[in-house]
Amino acid sequence: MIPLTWYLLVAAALFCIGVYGVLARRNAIAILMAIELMLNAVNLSLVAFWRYLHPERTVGQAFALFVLVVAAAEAAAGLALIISIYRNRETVDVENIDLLRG
Amino acid sequence: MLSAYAVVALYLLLSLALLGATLLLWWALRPKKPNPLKLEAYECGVQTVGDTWVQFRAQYYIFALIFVLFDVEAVFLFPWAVAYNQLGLYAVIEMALFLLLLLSGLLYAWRKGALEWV
Amino acid sequence: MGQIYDFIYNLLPYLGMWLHGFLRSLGLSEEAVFLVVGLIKAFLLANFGLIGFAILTYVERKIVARFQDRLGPNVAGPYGILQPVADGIKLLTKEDTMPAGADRWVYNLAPLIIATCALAPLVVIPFGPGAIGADLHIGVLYALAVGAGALVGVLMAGWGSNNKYALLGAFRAVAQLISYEIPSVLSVVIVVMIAGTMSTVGIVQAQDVPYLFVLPVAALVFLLSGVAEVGRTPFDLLEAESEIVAGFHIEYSGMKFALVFLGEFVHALVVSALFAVLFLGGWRGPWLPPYLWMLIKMSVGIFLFFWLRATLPRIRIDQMLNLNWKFLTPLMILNLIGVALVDKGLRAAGVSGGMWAAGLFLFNMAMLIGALALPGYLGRRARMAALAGEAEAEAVEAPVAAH
Amino acid sequence: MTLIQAVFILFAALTLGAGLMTVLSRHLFHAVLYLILSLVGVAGLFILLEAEFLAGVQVLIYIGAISILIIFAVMLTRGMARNPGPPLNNQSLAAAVIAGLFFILLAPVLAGFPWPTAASGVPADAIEALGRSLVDPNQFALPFELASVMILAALIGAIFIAREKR
Repeated sequence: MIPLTWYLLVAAALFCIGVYGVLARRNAIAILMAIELMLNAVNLSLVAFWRYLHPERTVGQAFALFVLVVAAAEAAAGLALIISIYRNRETVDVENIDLLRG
Repeated sequence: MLSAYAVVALYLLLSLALLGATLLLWWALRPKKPNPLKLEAYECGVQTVGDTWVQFRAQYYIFALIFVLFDVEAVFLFPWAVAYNQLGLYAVIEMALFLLLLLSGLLYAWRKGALEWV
Repeated sequence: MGQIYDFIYNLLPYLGMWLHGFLRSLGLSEEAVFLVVGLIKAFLLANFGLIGFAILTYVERKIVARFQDRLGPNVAGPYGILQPVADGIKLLTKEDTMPAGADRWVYNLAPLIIATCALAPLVVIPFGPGAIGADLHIGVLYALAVGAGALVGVLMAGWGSNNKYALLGAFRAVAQLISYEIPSVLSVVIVVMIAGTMSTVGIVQAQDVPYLFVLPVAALVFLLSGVAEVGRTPFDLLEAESEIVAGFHIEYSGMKFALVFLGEFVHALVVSALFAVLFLGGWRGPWLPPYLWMLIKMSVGIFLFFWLRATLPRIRIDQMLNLNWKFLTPLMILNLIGVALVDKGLRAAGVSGGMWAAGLFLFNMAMLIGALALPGYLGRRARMAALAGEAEAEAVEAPVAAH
Repeated sequence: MTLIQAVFILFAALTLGAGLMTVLSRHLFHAVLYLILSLVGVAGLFILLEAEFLAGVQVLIYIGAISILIIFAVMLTRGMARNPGPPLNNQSLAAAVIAGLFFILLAPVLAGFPWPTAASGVPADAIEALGRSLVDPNQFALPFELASVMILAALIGAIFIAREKR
């Protein structure tokens, strides 16, 4: 049997990788990908808690599904923003996208 | 339950191995006569002009976007469909509301002309 | 006589039982027996896919040739039956080319991913009671999900080739595949809803009446989007030879090309197998053994694919997208709601069995006729309006011209 | 170590290794491919956790849909993909320190806390129960409808933003 802490440690490490990506990458799409990693880490810990604490209840799986919706909506809207910015500014480098009005 | 997935994993690994084996066999059998001309991008014999990065239409992105959101909606439908036989009318109505909201999104895209290719 | 019939009828379960007993007699533990049986199943299934691919290439050429009043392959062996072998040898002795500037790993891994993802759903296809690779709770969802993995392979092929046509072809292919995934997923949801399970075995067992006669709209849409997802005529614009040469696999040669091709044919096989499982009642049928029924029902779908390919021209990309987003997707959403309501209504009225099936069938047919009539009516009205507008414009212009 | 633990370590290594490559990879397209690999690893972990429905959903949505969307976006902003500058900004060292510190603080808490574990296994009708609870007014009926509203909002917003103005 696998201890619960293993899953939590993997989830924590994945989350930290995501944090690093968000802080350190320059490309906006790469930052979005790092956010997806973080959301996955959250999902992983949600499902792990569900399995080990309350497998008879559905709350863990249901929340993981809602996180998935958020991830999809975030990816769709975020990437649309990035494409729109690229169209106007010819760049997706967040170092150069620092003005509130173009 | 995990045992069923063990078979799935075995199957995936085995088919990957079989396909890889045919590639290895090919690697052993095929002739190797390199020639820089053979390595050019094939465009019906015409010399390649410009970059591979031709202009893409943002329209592709719009369709992918609608697809992603409808796929997410379909994912919610699956557990509902499995439980459907034990649910009452209220569940059908809730799902109908869920779907009609999305359909209105599709209609919005239609009205805005986001579904037109040209 | 009865014994022989029984033996042939139950061939697969008997084989399984014999294998289990044989392995146990070798002194293996229950887990080891499970592992070995799983390995044998996996091997058989993978080879079913690979040999099915070889046979299908031959059968397709023969059938299409017959449609076009030709003979088809007839040189290699009697009736050209060794043609797949000859093709295989030819492909094995072809030189490998990798275009300059190709992304080495991406380019070489793409065919493997495409072929593996196409083979993957076979493991949940039941060929008889108990004759299935793995009866997953999420059977059909698994089949849909791993099928989607091929999209990534296609994009990898398009990107890795460093070729305009390949990239354009990959974009087109993915746009088409993702569009038609929605109606096909929705039709699968309708089947899951009526059957009450996602397991393929459970769906077959639930079909006392084949769902083709209960949910004809879902069946038709599933088949149509299946044709589109396989990328065969009339939806073959993702490899349109005359426009973008061959699509995303333009730069592949030899065995790598064969793997991409295998992906296409096995995908056709999988779609027809899923169609048989979801709508034709799977292995169930009178007299004949289950595995034969399954194969017969699979070949129905396959034959339809070849028939369409021999008959229809290619449609344009905007037509392809319009058909999906403006017709099939709204139709399937409304059909899903309608079927759910009618089913609840029928059940509340205490109708079951044949009458229930007939009720749903009638509802579906009414919906289908309505859905087919509506675009025709709207199109006619639009044309009339356009004609009237032209006539008016002429009437306005005429005095000016006379002047 | 049992077989199942070995499988867990394999999937965990796949998830973390590919995740690390996602944030480090120079080439944006390769980063997406590593992201996909990482998500496959997470799907494998879901199967080990006996959340098979979520594993299927993970493959269908993340790999079959979201990553496709990301690849499309990468291709549409291909000017950046072709000649990538340095992938990391000048605060990358600080970021590494922050992420590392975060993990170092988090890990002992997670490892040291005596998590209670339920004795019961996953019920056979877990997916069915999930479906029931999604439309149950006492459980997730409201979030469920709100999810639809959210998808609708994302759809309308994203189309409005990404449409080519003519």
